[in-house]
Amino acid sequence: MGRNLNISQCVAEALTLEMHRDDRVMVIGEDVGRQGGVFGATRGLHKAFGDLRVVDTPISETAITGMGVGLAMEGYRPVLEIMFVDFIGVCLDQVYNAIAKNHYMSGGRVTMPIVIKTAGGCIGSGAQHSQCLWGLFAHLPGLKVVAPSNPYDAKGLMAAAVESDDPVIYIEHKGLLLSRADDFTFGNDVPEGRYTVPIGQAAVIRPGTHLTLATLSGTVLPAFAAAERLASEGIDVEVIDLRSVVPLDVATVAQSVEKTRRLLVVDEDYLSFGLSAELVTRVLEAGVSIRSFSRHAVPDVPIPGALSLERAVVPNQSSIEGAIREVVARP
Amino acid sequence: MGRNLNISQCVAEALTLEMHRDDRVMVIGEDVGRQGGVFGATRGLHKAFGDLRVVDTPISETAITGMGVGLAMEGYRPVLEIMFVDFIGVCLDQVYNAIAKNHYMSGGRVTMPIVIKTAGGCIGSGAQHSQCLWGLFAHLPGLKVVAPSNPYDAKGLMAAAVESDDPVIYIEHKGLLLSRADDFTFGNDVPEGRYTVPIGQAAVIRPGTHLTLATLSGTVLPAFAAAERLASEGIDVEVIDLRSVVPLDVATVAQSVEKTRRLLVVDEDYLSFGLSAELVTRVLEAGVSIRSFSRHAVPDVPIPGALSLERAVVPNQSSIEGAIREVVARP
Amino acid sequence: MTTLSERFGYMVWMREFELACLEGVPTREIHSELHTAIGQEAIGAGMAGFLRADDSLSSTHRNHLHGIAKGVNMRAMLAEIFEKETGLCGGFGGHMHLFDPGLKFSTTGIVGAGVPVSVGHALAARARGDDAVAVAVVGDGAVNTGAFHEALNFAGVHRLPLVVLVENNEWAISVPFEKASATPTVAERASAWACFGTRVDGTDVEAVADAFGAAVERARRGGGPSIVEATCYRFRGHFEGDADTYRSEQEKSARRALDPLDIAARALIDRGEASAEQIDQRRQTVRTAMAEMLASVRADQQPLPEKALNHVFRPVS
Amino acid sequence: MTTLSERFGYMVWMREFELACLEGVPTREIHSELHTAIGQEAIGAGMAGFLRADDSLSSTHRNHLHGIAKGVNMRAMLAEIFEKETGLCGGFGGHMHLFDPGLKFSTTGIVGAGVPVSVGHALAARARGDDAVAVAVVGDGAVNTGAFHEALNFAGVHRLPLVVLVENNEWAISVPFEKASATPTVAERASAWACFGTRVDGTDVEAVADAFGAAVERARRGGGPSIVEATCYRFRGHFEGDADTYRSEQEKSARRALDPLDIAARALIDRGEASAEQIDQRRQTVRTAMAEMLASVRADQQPLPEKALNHVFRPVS
Ligand SMILES: Cc1ncc(C[n+]2csc(CCOP(=O)(O)OP(=O)(O)O)c2C)c(N)n1
Ligand SMILES: Cc1ncc(C[n+]2csc(CCOP(=O)(O)OP(=O)(O)O)c2C)c(N)n1
Ligand SMILES: [Mg+2]
Ligand SMILES: [Mg+2]
Repeated sequence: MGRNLNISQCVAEALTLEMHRDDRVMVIGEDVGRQGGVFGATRGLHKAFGDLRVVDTPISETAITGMGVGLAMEGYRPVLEIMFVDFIGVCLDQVYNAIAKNHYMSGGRVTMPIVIKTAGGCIGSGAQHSQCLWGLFAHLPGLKVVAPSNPYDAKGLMAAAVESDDPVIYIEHKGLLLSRADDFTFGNDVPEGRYTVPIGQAAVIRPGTHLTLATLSGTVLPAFAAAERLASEGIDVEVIDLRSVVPLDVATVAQSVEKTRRLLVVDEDYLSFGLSAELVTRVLEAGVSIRSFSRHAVPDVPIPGALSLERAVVPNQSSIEGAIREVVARP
Repeated sequence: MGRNLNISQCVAEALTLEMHRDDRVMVIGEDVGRQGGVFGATRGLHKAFGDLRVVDTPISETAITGMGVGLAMEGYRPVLEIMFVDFIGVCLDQVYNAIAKNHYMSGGRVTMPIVIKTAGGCIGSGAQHSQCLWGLFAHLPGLKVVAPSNPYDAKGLMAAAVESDDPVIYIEHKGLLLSRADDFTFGNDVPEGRYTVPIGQAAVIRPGTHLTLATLSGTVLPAFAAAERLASEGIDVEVIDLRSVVPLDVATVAQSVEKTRRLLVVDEDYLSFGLSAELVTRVLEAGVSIRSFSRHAVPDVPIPGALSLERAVVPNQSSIEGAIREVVARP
Repeated sequence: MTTLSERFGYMVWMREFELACLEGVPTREIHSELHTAIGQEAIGAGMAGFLRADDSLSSTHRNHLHGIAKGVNMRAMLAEIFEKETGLCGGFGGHMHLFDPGLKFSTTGIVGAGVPVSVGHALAARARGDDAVAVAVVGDGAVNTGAFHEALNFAGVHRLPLVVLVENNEWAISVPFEKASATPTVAERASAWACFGTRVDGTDVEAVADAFGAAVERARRGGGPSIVEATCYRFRGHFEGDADTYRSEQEKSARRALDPLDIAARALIDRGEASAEQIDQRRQTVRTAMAEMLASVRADQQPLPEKALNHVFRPVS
Repeated sequence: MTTLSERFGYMVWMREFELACLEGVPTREIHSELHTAIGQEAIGAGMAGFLRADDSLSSTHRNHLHGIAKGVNMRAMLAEIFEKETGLCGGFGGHMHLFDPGLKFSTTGIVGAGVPVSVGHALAARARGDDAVAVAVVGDGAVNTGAFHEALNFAGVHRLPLVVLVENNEWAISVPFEKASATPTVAERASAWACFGTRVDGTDVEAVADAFGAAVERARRGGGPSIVEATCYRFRGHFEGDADTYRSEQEKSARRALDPLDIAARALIDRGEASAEQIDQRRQTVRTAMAEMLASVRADQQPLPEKALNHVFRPVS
């Protein structure tokens, strides 16, 4: 184990390695430079690579994302930071009408090797600073979408995202960024050197036989804890960390459900028209027969301000345990 | 039948009646005034209600939607036009972080009786002018989403949208706006007076026993035609026009599938993380057992420019016929 | 007219309000990143008294003082910030999302997003044909957002009764104004939107009041939109928990020495309107009152979890 | 230096290119709303000759002339507009989405969205440390978008080598410029972003060339960003099919009388650089060449339907 890095440090380490490896990589965003990111995930980059490659910007997300398009057309590989994913609404146009589509619209002639690095997840900041929104990006063709749950993946998926010739939305979880490797029972051994975690591959975090629980990002840890807890009651849950939303690793989930026949999707994003229904549907389309399935996600409600309300709508260990029990108890 | 209005005229008629009924209704957007809308859906309003209630704006969608928020807080009922739904990316922030959430964030104290009137659908204009995107709005809590398929609903849903105290995204289909009532075999009798079509209620357009085909907006007409065509081959399709995406009328679809045991969702929006999976999942969650289901939608690809490519990815009557045949042929 | 003494009173309440908020952070009663405006009280207090109930005010993530200036019930604000069901929004909003529809007061956590909202308020006044004024307060960081431009341009075209008050505290989190703005001041940009533009010392409550009052008056008379830029400094980190290493200790201590409350107090004393003791006493009185308010708010309940699904849509009648 | 005669040549090609495009509309070979720039040729031709291959150019929905000015292969453009697999983008783009990466030319159908893209190009020049220049062409309607403001501000802060050429044809679809812009001109706004600003008669190809050339030169020398506003008029509706009733017949015929091609031709004749017959002959020659190009493009295939799923992502290697 050794290095007890927090996730922000893993991200910064990945970016440092990528910037050393490829001098076309630039990092652009608010507070990414001198401050090293509001969560520290770009710390050290400005010092190491200077003003020309690490650019602090005004609060101008449309400029940030639009510049990414121009830079990509010049052969650069921009990593663009949108501080909180909630802010994507001011610049989604550049993201889905240009970054996501220019490769297609140009008949493959233009590439958009762009990473949009952003932070999602609930840490008590109310409706405008707590969203996940991977379901929103995933609906829009041309974007890959990843959301790591642990230190190892945070570093490896960032390397893979920067290396990708396709645009990648990289969604950190604010609640995890300051967690240290030792807080994790999985993905806690982070090599110093460069490595990648392949985009589009889920990981079985815990094998089990009674139920397949698929989730990602900030809810992997409480899902894992819930599974461990219920193991003592004889409920044996297979926990899958999806890691990527696009491409979605349906095969791994389908294979698991072949065995367990039960599927629970836990999603910190909104319930409807998002990840959970897509995954259930795709597993069924894969021809797997499911005895029962369930979705546990934010019940189509903005994230409320007060902690008492927030707890009522955001999946946590105890609510996940409840959801597991409910599915397993079904005939 | 009598009045052979086109759908734009139906929309304009609805807005006229609403503005007469309630002087808090305002219409704001690009080219909505003197020009009466690029598709004519606001024709006559400026003349009838003047500069103060019908406002032509600069190309400033963030201002348009943001002003809507302020106007709503002043007790007005703004109808905001975003010319093509594709442009929502420049102002989604105001839509999902303010319009959709202010009622919730204020603990119910503030209401946002706002209609966002916009045009979607494919008419050959390529990747940035052809999207539907109802799946995107539907993922974001706090927004109702409707997309009429015929003249009667176009008028009645607009009246219901303006009357609603909740924000409503009203998505016209560009390919339908200039279609006349006589082009339709359903919803073609448009009363002169005011009436509403309830938001959240699907309509069974054609009863059938072998398959439930659920769709909305521009694909209802070709789906209906496909069903009629296949009837001669002994395939009896029940066609449901969902009309609203949020709230989704799962009950009507579930009831139909109870009978047919087969479900085909046809969606001109992108396939994944959208309407089709949500509907399949909800029908299953309603406890209906489905013998087989299928989704026919834009296969996660931007809408291409050339007609030959566009036809390959956007559902049309013949591709819908193929999809019906495929599902019905399954064991 | 509001006197300097009255404005000083506002400043004291504002300071004490922010100090009360700070108490909720280490105790985790406030479980999100709190933004205080300690050091910027001369701006909030400079606004006070000019706005009627039917004038509107949209504010930002750093919004408490603006709410106080607009006359929003302080206890309800404090309770919202402390996540209580007695809060201004029943605990649904949180400290970045304060709404008082009766006073046409609202805030947003999205930088720049309030300005178009205020333009909507201004357009409402135009539609009604009355003389209500719309005010938007933003930070210096907001002036480079697209929302700011679109909103001001629209207000300029229609000569709307809009006042945009820019609290230029020189920093947007870690990014200094001069690295974010193409122009050295915000005020000089005003003509791009056919606005009147002015820049004042935002630690001088009377200077702010003069400039803001004049802009409101101009808007009310039909004279069109204004930008009032008030220079200031935030004494604390961007939010509670911000290590604030991007600003030098030297800069911070130099600027904190220019405390707007002290500046106003000194002016009162110099003018013979109050003695140092009276000043102390006034501050003490408010401190006591604020402590009582805080204690009372703390005794309130958090909202009931089972209410969390309310208010997404209006109840079906 | 490009001579007036050469610029006239560009204008003729540009006009004939647009006329060729028009032929595809009634036949439905072009199945979307075509935007032509007939009447605005003096601007396109005024740009020609100043840009190197490594300079970039981003354009709009009304983009054909800019592509020609940048040196994009005309046949490939025409084929893309006619939805052929031989098109610049293999038929995937369509007429609003032209990309020539080798020439750093791109377009967008989203008003205003090209300006930040050009700032990215300019930032690349800065990062490389070379003297490439980034040009964005936009219409008068685009100057009121948030994208325009954010992009120009960033360019102003960093003194980037950016030239924004605004084709002010007085209308954004049906909305006249004076009802959309808070200022009577775009150029006067330039100082808000620390840009150089100038306004020229965009029917005078040499005036455009002088202003545009100077701006490019300034950017290349490190003199920072400029806005060049060129006044003009679009002779046809916003798109083919637009009833164009919002502009009075009187206005339209008066403005169409100021045909930039005629203006340039007259200047050539006045200066004794060409006779009326020579002018006619040049136009006729280009017309014939264009007709041949069109015929040849028409013979090309539409892209194969089975390719429609390509290019969403890069092929997995
Ligand atoms: C659109 C958007 N981008 C980024 C942020 C994150 N953010 C919150 S406050 C802030 C700085 C604001 O600076 P300024 O406007 O000067 O206000 P101050 O905090 O100095 O009062 C930033 C970048 C945001 N909330 N919204
Ligand atoms: C963000 C956005 N809003 C609206 C539109 C619809 N639209 C296309 S062109 C146009 C008018 C553009 O006017 P201008 O910039 O003056 O260019 P012109 O057409 O006059 O050349 C509009 C409103 C769009 N494409 N993008
Ligand atoms: Mg600031
Ligand atoms: Mg124009």
